[in-house]
Amino acid sequence: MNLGRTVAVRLLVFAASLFVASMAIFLVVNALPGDVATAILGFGADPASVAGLRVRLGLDRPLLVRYLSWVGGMASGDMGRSYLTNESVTALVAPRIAVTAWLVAFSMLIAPLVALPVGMVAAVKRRSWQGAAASTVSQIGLSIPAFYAGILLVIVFAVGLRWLPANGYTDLVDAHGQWRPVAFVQHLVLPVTSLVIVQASVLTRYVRSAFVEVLSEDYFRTARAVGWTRWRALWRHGVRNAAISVVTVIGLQLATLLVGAIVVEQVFRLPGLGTALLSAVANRDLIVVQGIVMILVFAVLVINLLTDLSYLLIDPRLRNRDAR
Amino acid sequence: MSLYEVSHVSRRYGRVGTAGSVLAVDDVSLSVEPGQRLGIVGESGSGKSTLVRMMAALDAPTSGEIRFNDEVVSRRAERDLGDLRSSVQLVFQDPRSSLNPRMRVGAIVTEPLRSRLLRASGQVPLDHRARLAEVLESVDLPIEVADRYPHELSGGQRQRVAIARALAPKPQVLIADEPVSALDVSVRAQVLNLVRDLVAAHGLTLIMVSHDLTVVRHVCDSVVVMRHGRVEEQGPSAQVYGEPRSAYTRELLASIPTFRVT
Amino acid sequence: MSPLLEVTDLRVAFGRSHREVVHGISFALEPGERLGLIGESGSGKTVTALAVMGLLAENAYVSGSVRVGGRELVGLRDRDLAPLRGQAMSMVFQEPMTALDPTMPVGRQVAEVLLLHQHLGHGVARGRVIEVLAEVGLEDPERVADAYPHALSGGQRQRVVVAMALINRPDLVICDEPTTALDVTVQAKVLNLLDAELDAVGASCLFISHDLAVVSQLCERVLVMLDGDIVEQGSLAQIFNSATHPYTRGLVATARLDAVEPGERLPTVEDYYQRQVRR
Amino acid sequence: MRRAGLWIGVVLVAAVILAALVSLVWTPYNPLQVQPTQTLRPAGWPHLLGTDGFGIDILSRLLVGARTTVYVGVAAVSLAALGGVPLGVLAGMRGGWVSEIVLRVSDILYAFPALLLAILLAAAVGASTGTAMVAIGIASIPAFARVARAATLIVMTQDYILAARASGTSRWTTSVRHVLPNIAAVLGVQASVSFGIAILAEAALSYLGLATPPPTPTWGRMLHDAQTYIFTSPVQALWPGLAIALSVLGLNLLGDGLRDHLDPRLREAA
Repeated sequence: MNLGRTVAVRLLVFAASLFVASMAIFLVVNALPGDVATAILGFGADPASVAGLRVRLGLDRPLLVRYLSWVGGMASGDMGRSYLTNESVTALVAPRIAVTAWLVAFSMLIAPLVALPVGMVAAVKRRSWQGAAASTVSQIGLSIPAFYAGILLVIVFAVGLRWLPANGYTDLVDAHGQWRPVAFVQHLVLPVTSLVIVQASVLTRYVRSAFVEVLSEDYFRTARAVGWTRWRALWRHGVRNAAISVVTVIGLQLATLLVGAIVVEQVFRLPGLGTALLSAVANRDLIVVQGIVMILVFAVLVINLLTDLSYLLIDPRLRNRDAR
Repeated sequence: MSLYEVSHVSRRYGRVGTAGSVLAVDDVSLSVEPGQRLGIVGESGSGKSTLVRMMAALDAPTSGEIRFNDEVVSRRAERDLGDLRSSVQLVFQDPRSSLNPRMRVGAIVTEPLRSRLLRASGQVPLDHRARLAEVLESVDLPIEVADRYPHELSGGQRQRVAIARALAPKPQVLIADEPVSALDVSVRAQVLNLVRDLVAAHGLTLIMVSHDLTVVRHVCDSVVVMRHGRVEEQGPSAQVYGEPRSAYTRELLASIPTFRVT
Repeated sequence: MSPLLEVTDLRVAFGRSHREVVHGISFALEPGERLGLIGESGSGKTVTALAVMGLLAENAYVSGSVRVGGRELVGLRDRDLAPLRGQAMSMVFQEPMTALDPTMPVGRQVAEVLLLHQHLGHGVARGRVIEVLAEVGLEDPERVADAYPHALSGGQRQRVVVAMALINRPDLVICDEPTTALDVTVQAKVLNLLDAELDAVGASCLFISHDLAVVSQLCERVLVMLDGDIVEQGSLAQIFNSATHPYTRGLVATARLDAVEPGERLPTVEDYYQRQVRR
Repeated sequence: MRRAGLWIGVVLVAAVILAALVSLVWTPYNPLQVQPTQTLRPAGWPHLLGTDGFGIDILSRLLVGARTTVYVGVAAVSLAALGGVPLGVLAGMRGGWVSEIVLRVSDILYAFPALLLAILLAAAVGASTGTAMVAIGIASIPAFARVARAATLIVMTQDYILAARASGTSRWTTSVRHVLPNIAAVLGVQASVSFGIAILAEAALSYLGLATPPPTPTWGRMLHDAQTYIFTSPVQALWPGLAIALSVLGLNLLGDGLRDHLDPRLREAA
């Protein structure tokens, strides 16, 4: 069945992309000028201790060998050891993934819930004031940086109304095994809102243009000619056709969402991957930087793969040939 | 010696056996004499457009050979096609698509004259301004049109600009691919009359592709009927329209809606 | 007997500038009668058809009166007009390749039209769909019903659209250039199909085309539209032999290519009628 | 209504560019001079927007900040266009494996938003305006490549391309005289949208301290510094954020305005 072949091709492309991405990350971090050991010990350090550090960190081995051992290790979950604390990167990073994951997951869930109805109204009522209002709001939302939205929310809800904490994070299940849902949500409301403002605005524009296109299609006019009202025709025949283009955007948007999360984590002092990544950059702990960036890129490539595969479920035309 | 010799030409799209594989042109042979007005008719998917694009070396046959002025032009390197390109010019179906919207009419019409390949072939007029005025006049367009953009002209005028472009390098052969199908009925007759006058005045050889059999009967002196990439029937117009040999041609002619005035 | 479709002083304008495209046209259609609407692109013939069906874009301003089966349609809300469409009146469009929803099997799209206007079980509906697909001349209607639009040819898709338009036995069927995009052999078959099915259902038909010969296959009476006005109305014989308006005479002369000796100069519309707008 | 959006866009973008140019020659106060006695003064006179935690006039820092924003934005978009457009046009005109490679590479690059690239570069060679500009530029290449390819594919289906070939016009001349002029408008839309994205990225980077190092004022850095006084004088944080949002809004409105003047066929490529 051709579907199997198409899926196989997509998996192959995913693996190749992952491999190329890992090579790019490794090369940028390790091949560029500037010696890690001197950076860590400071420029005044004497050459002997610098050379000793290089051996201990295995930096003296040829580039290819170091790359292969890094990738080999990753396959079994070992991403190497921190240059600073010698702690396993995986152990250091694992607890922080959950924080970023919650932030991104909530945003990816809520943004479409907001964008779909607003986008449809913006499309269907594009000639009346409701459509114009929806478009303008999404236009403004698009222009606000996520961290600025975060700061504004803090000023209003934390400083002003004092309803929510300005920053900090409480895990769903704290160290003593206690369930802390209220504190957990309280700490996530503002960060997720600031991400959703931007994400929902971006999605609204794509949903709007997808539905505007559907509204101009001949099959939509046929649907109305056989007796569906404008809105019911949109639900019966518009949504599935528009979903094809909207799904693409959700995939593409994950990369920008992850970036937004990294920045928002700093605004609200959330102990997520972003915070870990930035402190690793500050301390020149390059093996940690490599590891975290690899995780983030891996997440984006997985989502892109899932988006591609979901194409096949929605659009019957693609099922029998690998058309992009 | 014929102007065009097409022998056993086939064109397949997609590799044999794969899902999308289709044989657009299947073992077609025909010849075109100087001054002949050949009509190629057939329904969509009959391969008529693919055939003439191969004759104009815009597409290469999978097998078989096309000779123009006794030189092989199928599967020939672009830089060696100077003679063919300067002697054979095309008019396409939809003037909204065959004229570059970002170019003035003057630049569009004289573009062939600026092509290095055609200049090298030595058969192309060198004085562009004079040639521009000449060809615009021969298609009944005022010289002021040269500074206008295509979107400022009507459908009929745009098709005349396309014809002027085809005439600019003084070709021997004019290939018209559905030249009037995209035009309004009222403009169709004007363009057909223009084509007829130009072919007669310049002694051109005409190859016209159309799905409209009545248009071809009016303009062409000989016809090739194509179906699923093959030649169903070919011969002088009077014979093919008068006593068609193939059942398909008969069905085609019978399908043409006639004026049923009760 | 009161006419089935009665259009009085229909005006249609678009956009903020109220650019008028149809300038107050009037005509009537008796039950079971077939009326041809001839005109070139930009004559307003499609806008007229869409105005009757109430399918014009929102920025369209429609005035005058359109009465179908005695009911006034101009001014009705989409909610009130929708039940009539596909039931009392239906429409066949020009481009079969894009007329069907690419993500839904063809059979389900035909069944939708049925279930929208009649309360039937899915089993009964499926049977009725197969029946009507066979009626419009589709071999192996079972396979066609389960197929997606992209798997069917242009001719097959247009037959499905005709099936959708006729399945609820409407009183009025509007056809907007239904065979223009089809090959001449397929066109002949679809025109015969329409001729037979319209009689079988007893529906009247407003048939729009730029091609006089095609219209003469189905209609007894013809309206000629030019730049948003009806310039002439009459029976086929009147239009072909004794048209009063110069534009009509020009259209008839230039359409009859076969009446001219091959190679001779063709008559053009301009020989009969000078237009202000450059064509 | 659409026309109003375009004009607001033009006004906003012009204001930002004007601010950047003016700051080269004049600012109300010295944007780098710390005045311990003048810290956190409210908006009013003589400091129109008040002073920050270091006692520096906020308006002056905003004007100089505009310079970095415009400079990084223009450089990044130019780098992205120079990198992406030729690739996109080549992929659109040649198709086949060339087109496939361009698509695959841009897919991978999509997984590296500007911020991640900048983080990698900062870790490897240290953060600077240059690394931010290069990171944002490279991260925007796929957007230009995709749009150029999509628009070129549409242009290549037009008969005037076939007509050019039929009269012996070379592939290079065809790309310059026929393809580029017809996709220029689409690229214009992409440029304004990418400029907006570049401003957001530069602001995020300087907020995180991964772009232009202090003391050069940048809007992102000002926002970061203002956050420390969020409880005592929250108003301070409004101005730099507003400057960022308004310039991005201006560019997006400009992009929308241009998109409406596109040839309908090309509109879906934008």
